[in-house]
Amino acid sequence: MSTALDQLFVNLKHWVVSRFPADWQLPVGMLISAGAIIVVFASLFAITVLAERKGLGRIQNRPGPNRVGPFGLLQPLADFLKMLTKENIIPQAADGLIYFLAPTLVILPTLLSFSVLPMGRNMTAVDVDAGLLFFFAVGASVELAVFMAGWASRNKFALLGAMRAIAQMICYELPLILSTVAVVMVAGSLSLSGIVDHQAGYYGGWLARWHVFTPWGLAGFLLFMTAATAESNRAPFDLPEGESEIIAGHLIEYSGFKYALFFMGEYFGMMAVSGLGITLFLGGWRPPFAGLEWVPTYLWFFGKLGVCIAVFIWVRGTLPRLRADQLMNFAWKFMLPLTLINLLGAAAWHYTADWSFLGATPARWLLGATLLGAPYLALSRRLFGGHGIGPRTYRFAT
Amino acid sequence: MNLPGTGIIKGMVETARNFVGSYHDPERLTTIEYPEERLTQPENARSFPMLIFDDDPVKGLRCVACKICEKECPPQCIYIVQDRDERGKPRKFPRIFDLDISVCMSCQICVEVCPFDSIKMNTEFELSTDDRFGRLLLHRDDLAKSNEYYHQIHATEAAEVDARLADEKAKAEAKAKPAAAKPASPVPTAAKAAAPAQPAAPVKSPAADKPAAKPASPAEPAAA
Amino acid sequence: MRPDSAEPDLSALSTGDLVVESPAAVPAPPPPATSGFELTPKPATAPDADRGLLEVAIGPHHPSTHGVFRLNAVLDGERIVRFKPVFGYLHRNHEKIGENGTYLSAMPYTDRLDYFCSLSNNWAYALAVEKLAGLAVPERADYIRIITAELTRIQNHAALIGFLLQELGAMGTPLMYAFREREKILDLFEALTGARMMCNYLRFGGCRCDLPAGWLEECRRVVEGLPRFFDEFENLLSTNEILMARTQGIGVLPPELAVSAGVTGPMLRASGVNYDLRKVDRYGLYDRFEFRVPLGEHGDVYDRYMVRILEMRESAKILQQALREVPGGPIVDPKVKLRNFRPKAGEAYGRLESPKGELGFYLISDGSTNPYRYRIRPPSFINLTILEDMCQGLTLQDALVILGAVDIVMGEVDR
Amino acid sequence: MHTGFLLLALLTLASAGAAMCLRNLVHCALCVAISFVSLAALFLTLDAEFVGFAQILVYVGAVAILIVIAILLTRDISGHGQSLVFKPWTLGVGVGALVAGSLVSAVTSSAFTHRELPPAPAATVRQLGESLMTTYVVPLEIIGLLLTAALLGAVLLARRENEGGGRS
Repeated sequence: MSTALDQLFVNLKHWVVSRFPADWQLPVGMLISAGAIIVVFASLFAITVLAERKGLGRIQNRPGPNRVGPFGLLQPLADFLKMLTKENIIPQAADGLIYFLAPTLVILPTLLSFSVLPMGRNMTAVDVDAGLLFFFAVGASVELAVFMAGWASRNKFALLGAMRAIAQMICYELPLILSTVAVVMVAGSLSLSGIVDHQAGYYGGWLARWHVFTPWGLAGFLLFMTAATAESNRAPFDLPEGESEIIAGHLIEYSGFKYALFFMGEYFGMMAVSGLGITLFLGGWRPPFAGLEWVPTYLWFFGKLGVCIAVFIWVRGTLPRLRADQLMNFAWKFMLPLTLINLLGAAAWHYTADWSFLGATPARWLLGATLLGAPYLALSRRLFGGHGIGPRTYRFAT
Repeated sequence: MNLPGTGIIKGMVETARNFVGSYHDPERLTTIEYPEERLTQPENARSFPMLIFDDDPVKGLRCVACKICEKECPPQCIYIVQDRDERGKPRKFPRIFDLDISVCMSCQICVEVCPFDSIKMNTEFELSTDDRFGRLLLHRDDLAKSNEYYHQIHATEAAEVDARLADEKAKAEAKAKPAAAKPASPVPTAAKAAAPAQPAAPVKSPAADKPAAKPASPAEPAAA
Repeated sequence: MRPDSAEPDLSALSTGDLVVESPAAVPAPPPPATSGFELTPKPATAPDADRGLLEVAIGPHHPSTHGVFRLNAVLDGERIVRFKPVFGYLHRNHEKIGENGTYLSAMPYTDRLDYFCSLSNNWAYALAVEKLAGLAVPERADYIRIITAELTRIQNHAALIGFLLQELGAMGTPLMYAFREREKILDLFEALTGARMMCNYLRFGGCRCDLPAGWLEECRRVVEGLPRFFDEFENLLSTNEILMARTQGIGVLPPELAVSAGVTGPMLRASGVNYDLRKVDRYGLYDRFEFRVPLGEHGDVYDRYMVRILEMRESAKILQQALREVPGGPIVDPKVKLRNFRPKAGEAYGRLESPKGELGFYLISDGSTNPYRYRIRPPSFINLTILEDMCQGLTLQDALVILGAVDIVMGEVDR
Repeated sequence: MHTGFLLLALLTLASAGAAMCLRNLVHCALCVAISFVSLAALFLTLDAEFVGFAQILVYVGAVAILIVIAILLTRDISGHGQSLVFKPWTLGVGVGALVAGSLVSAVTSSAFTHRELPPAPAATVRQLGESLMTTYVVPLEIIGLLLTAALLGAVLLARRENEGGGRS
């Protein structure tokens, strides 16, 4: 029963595909997968936007959108209609073709990157051998699209935003990729399903063997999500859009549906990197504890995705934005060294796996914690203390 | 220095507390769903001026067109024309009393300077309109509000005003007695003097909160 | 700045230990520009025009300019080369209107100067007129004035910090918390004065109306809740690493420059200069209350932020004391005529510590019902004049944060 | 397969040509990016997944962006610049023909083209990694060193130019 439910969508696809003649089966299967990805993630986008607006509202002690439909649930629909019917303004000086192409180029790679994510048992649209590499390869072209948008708008703010976006994305791509290298090293595979399979089984018979439950995995996950936040231009790394300085950066001249596409691209990017983080560190579609296998695997994946997005929203509601040079400093002087050290941590964990004396596990944890904690402290001290940054005391005159 | 990152964690805890709090703590979720829910306005609340009448929306107007408010109004948003009778003699009554609420800044100075307790502040605030001249330039009959309405929106203040007017009237009568058999004063003054006595009686004829549909105004013959 | 200013002693103001000063030894107000300090030298005209600098007009419509205000920035990458504030978009001829109306009719216009702090503006104007006409204010009225002015200070500072964090990119969360508390204070104002922002409450020689029944209890309830709000604010912000990194060492204003430029208010105190008119002038009944004046050391944006937080805490203390002991009695000098108010010929300068700095009204009377000259010393405007000096060599992001920490309201800057 | 190859080859060539001929520098850079992508696609049609993805990651994600940034930083981007085609074009064509001729002759004369094609290798990534880390570890390290040196040099150059301007 549980497997039937788990494999429901897989079997459904097989059933539909088998109705077609043999020559057509491959393209039809692809189309079905692509359609499913688009439908699922587009609706997830709508839910996320609503959840973000509601969640931010609640964080800020206000109810959030609550006028359209019951509890404001139809708000995404209203937004969609508004975006669709708004006037599409193209600045006179804009570079028409590039201005037009940029939004599509933002959407395309993120949608492509969903195709390699294993969203459930046997639910990977295209199980590529070098899936991780594919993910980063397509993700890299988003930068070009952002630049195109900023440049083609012929607006100074847009150009500033585009420059910021490119600098930021290039800087954070390094820690993003390097933090995944530890996983690749341990799992010995670039295939995302292979990495998920590597996280099968349970520690002590109850706790899943997710990578996040190891010292290097925990550090790697945090580093990865931080870099992912920057990579998807979310607060506190939302400098390219910094609405208080350069208004909306590369989006400033976009309106109507093109703007909606950018918006969608940002959310898709957030979901894609969250999905990758789940796959690499949170066991993909695997349950966290033994005895929960009866829950369909795709529910685990999307549940974890929901949690990740909630954290993104929470962070956005709390933190102010960094400055451009601090962003770079953070990437090069903090994130990058830590990701490199994390490789050592992963190696240490890997090579101490055969320790079997009493208290081996705490000892391994201690080793990992010191290996990562000490550089963390030293680096962050340097980052803040180097500029004399810290809490202050004040004097009073009476 | 604390462990780096604690400040961010502290902030995150604070926002989480507010997130949860906004679901059960009315101190945190202070939003009022406006058209459905309304706050009761405090007694002192004010929006734009109105003219108080007793009994009749036109004849009962307390305004005597003395033009003090017109003169004192800082943005000069009041325009008054005194009524005249057939022979051209001025009557203590405003033929025109226009108030441009797109200019008015609700400062309440007209209320303070009015010696006749005639102009008071309304609390009506849902005045948005797409008709700038039709609906934002209020005329005498739009401005006229009954004394009951005044009691409804500013109970304490209105009671004070009524007491004071009654007091003044009593004094005036006491003064008038020695003067004895002098002929009755002109009609509008009499109307005004008689008026304050009325509000003492709590229930009144249905003079209504809103200006009546426009009964034949005494101003009209004069204007003709 | 002040006609009767004593000999300045800057070194005592800016450095060294602060001692409890007796009223006689109150630090003198800032001196005129004889102290030899000059504003930061700036590149005169573009010597490097060919280097491809980017000229950006920030504003008049921009989310961070606090109204219609333009900043002509010349950027080298993101770094600021020149930064010129351009204002006047909201000029309303306030001073001339004041001269053309009666003394009373200028009162509602003062609400619209710094529309966050109408009650302090009212008080500053009333102070000037009372000085001009030699009016005494009943004790109860002074208490009410202090209570409303301190409430105003709290809501202004809270809202300002919210706006500052908005500029720092904090998605409006601190702003919403600030507005949540500000609503409570505005409700109090509405119950007392009838309006939430344009209060027009003070009159020469007192207040317009007495406290409504139950107002004091409500006010006490609100004031009791304030420390909780301050704690929440500080938990959320004060030790946040990003906020500290963004604001510490940014927009440093040395005390000498601050004094030379005539900067006042929390900005001056953040630079370490002990100058608070509530202590210096002791107008109203401020010498009856116990409160301290927080002073910064670095003069950067973080100090400006923290000085405001600490000032709010001190204001809450003043409020607690004042609310304990509001005396009875009349609320207005009965001799004051509402109409035909004609102070005798002369001049007067009334000033007070408004939330933004020294707000002063200078009046000359020729004995008629209208002031002959009506002049305002707007703190926002004078604090804004050194914006470019503070922004030299920083990035555009920093510049807008510095602007946010100056605390300007365009209604007051442009008048 | 054949038509796919033809289309991709045409796209590669056309975008490369456009990159040379277009007047607007940013357009040129974008055309270079297109040719990179289509080159990557060509690799993919040869089942060389790793190389194809690496091509996109490195060339589109990094090199194209770098070119774009370099253009932005150094040039007037208004698009009124001159054509990039080298003026004495006969010389250019001559050099091009020379290079092409030598390449063609080298390829045709080598034994490689006359050999039977080996079957497509499986598990390419692992093999690639293993051979990089064992057989070719010295060249790999040397290349790494070289690139690091180049990077440091670039940083140094940029530093010197930027001296006197602001913090960090």
